[in-house]
Amino acid sequence: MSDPMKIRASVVGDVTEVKVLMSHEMETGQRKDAQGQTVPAWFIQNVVVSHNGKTVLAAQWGTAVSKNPFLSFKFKGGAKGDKVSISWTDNRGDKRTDEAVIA
Amino acid sequence: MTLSSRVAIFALSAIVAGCATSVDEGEIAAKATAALKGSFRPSGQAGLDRLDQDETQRVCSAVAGKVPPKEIAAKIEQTNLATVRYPADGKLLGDWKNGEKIAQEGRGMQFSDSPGGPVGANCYACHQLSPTELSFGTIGPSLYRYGKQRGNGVDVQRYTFAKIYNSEAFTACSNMPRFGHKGILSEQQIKDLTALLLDSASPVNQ
Amino acid sequence: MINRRRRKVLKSGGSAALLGVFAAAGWVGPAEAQSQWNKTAFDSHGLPETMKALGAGDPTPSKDVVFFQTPEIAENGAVVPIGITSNLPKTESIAILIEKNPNILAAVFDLPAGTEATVSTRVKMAQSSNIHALVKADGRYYVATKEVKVTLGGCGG
Amino acid sequence: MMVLRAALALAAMAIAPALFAQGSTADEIAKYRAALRDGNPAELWEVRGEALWKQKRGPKQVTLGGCDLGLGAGVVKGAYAQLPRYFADADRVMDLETRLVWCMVQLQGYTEADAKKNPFGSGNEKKSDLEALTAYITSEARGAPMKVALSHPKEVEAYRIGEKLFFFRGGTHDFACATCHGEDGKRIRLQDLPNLMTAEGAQKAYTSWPAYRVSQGELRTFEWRLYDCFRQQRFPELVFGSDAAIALTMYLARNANGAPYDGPAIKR
Repeated sequence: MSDPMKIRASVVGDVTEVKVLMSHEMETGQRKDAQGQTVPAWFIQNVVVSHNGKTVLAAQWGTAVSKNPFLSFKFKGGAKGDKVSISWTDNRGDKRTDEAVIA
Repeated sequence: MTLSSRVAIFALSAIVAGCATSVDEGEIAAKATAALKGSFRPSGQAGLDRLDQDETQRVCSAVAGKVPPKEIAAKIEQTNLATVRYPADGKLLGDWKNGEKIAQEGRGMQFSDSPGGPVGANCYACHQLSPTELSFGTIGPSLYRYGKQRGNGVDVQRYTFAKIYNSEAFTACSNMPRFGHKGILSEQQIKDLTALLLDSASPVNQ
Repeated sequence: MINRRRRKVLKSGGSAALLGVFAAAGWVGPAEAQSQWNKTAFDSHGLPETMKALGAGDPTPSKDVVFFQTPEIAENGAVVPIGITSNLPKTESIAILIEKNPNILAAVFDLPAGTEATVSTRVKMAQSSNIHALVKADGRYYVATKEVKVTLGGCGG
Repeated sequence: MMVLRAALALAAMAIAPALFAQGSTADEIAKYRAALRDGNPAELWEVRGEALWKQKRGPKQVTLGGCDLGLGAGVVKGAYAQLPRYFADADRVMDLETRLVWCMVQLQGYTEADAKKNPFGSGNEKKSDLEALTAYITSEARGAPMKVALSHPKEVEAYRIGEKLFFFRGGTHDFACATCHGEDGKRIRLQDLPNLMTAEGAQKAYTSWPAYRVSQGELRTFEWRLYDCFRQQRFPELVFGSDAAIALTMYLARNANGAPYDGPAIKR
C-alpha cells in the first residue's frame, strides 16, 4: 500500500501556494536489477489537484519525473481553512488521494 | 623488507604511540582494537584480514593525522621504496587513453564489488587531471599539466611509476593508496596512468 | 479507509466510462475523469517527433518563458530541480522536455484559468542535456531552452 | 619589472580557465543544493516513523510510548541532540538506532534479530522501520543544540575509542576516516569533505544526518553513513549497532556539541 503524501498549502493575499511530496518509486523501466533483469516501468501518470471541487492543476507525468516526486504551484481563490485535494494515478492503475487544509 | 628494518620500524611505532599518552592510553588502544575486531563481518571479497595492519599502517595510524618525526618518516619511505617492482621490459609508459579510464573508474576491492569486476584508481576523486573533467577532488594536488611541467625524461618516468606503485616510498603516511604494492592495480594499469600523466598527447598536458 | 475502498473499486472497474460514473456520483473530481495520458508524446524519441505529438510543431522561442531554481550544474542526475514560469497571457499549459533522455517528454502541466503560470518539480536526467520549457498560450506554442550539466558522483559509487 | 609583470599576467591567464571553471562549478552546485532544500522527501519517512512510534506493534502489542531515549520514558522532543549516551538499564552507551532496537525488544517483545533485520531499506518492497523511526525522532530534535555528555566513564571510553578508530588505517587502500575527513577545505570529486576533527566540520556534518540521498532515493541514517564510509574504505562490513559504530558516533556527535541539530537533511 502506498504511503500518504505530504502536502503543504498556504495562502498569502489571494494566492495559495501548494507544495506536495509523494511517495512513489517512479521506476523508469530501463533500470536492471542485481540479476540483470529489467525492472518494469512503474510511475505516476496523472496528478490532479482540486480546490472546492474545481480542478486547479492537471498534470501528466512520464518516467523522467524523479522518485518520491515533488511538485509546487500557485492558484488564486483559496482561503484559510479550505481543503485542497490531490490525487495521483500510476501506470498500474493504483491511485491515492490525500487532502490538506490551507493554512 | 629486512628483518632489522622491520624491528626498527616497530620500535619507532611504539615511541610514536607513546608520545601523547595518558596513563591508560595503552588500555584504550587495546579496547579500540577489540572493538574493531568485534564490529565487522566478512563480506564479499573483503575479509576480516583487511583489519590486520602492516607496519606502515600501524605507524601512520599512531601519529593520528600528524606528520611522523623525520627519522620515522625516512624509515617508512625506505622500506616502502624497497617494494617497488619496475617493469621487466623497462617500458614505463603505456596507453594514456586507458589511463584516463582507470583514473575515472572508482570501483574495485569494495565488499559490494564483484571480485572479477573492474578495478580503477579513482584518481579524479582526489586530483585534477584532464581540464575537461570538472568533477575532481582536492585531497591531492592538481596534476593538470603534470608532464608539461616536469618533462618526460626517464627519471621522471621512473619517479611517476614508483609514486603510483607505492606512494609511501616518497611521502610517509601519504593519503594516497599504494596501488602496486597492495595489488590494487596491475603493472600495465600503472604504466597506462604514467602515460596519462606524462604523454604529450594526453589531455592532462594540453 | 476511503482511499483503500476507492482504489479497490477503481481496480476492479478501471475503464474511463466507469470513471465518468464515479464523477457523476461525486466520488472523483471531474478532472480526474477527464484526465488522459498522451501516450504518443511520452513514447516519442526525437525532439521534432515529440513536439509534433504534443501538437506544438515548431514553437516560437520566447523570453517570456523563464526558468527559475534550475541549476546549470546538477550534482546528481536522479533529481534535477526544474522551475518554469510563463509571463505570456493566457498560458494554458507548461511542458518539460529533456532532449537527451531516452524519452524526451518528462511532464505536462495543464493550468486552468486562475492557476498561476508557474510550476516547479524535479526530473531525472540521463546525461547533460538541453531542457526545453514548452508553453501553450492563447492557442500558440512558445519555447525556452536551458542547458543543464550533470556531474559524476563521489568515490566508489 | 615590466617584463616580470607581463610574465606573471601570462601565467595567471594560463591557470585562469581551470580556476574559473572550479569556482563557477562550486557556485552552481550550491544553487542546486539550495533548490532541493524546499520539499525534502525525508518528510515522507518522518510521517511514516511517527505512525510507527504511536502504533501498537510487536508480540506484546504496545506502542513505543514508554521508550526512554535518555530524557525520560516517551520523551521524543530534543532527545536525539543528546545521543549517544550511557543507559544504566542496558549498562551500555547507545546511539539512537541501538536504543530503538532495545525498546522494540524490551517493550514490544521483538527478538533482537527481528528488530534489527532491516536497518537500511531498499525501495518500496523493503522499507526499513528503523529508518522511518529514526527520521521521526531526529525531526523532533530539529533546532535543539547538540549536547552530548561525557559524564559516565563509559561515555568517556566510547569517545576515546572512537577517536582511535577515526585514525585507524587499514584495508587494501590504507584508508582511515581521517584520510578524507582530517583537513579543512578538501573535496572528493565535487563533494565537500568536512574536517571532522574540528568543531565546525563535525557540527556541519553530524547535524545533517539522517539525510535523504537523492542518488539513492532513500533516507539514510548516521549508522548507514558509517557503514557506507567503511565500504568505500575497502573495509569489511560494519555491523549495525556494533561497538565501533557507537564509539565513532560518540566521537563525532560530541565534536558537534553546541551546534543546533538540523536534520533530516537532503544530500546528493
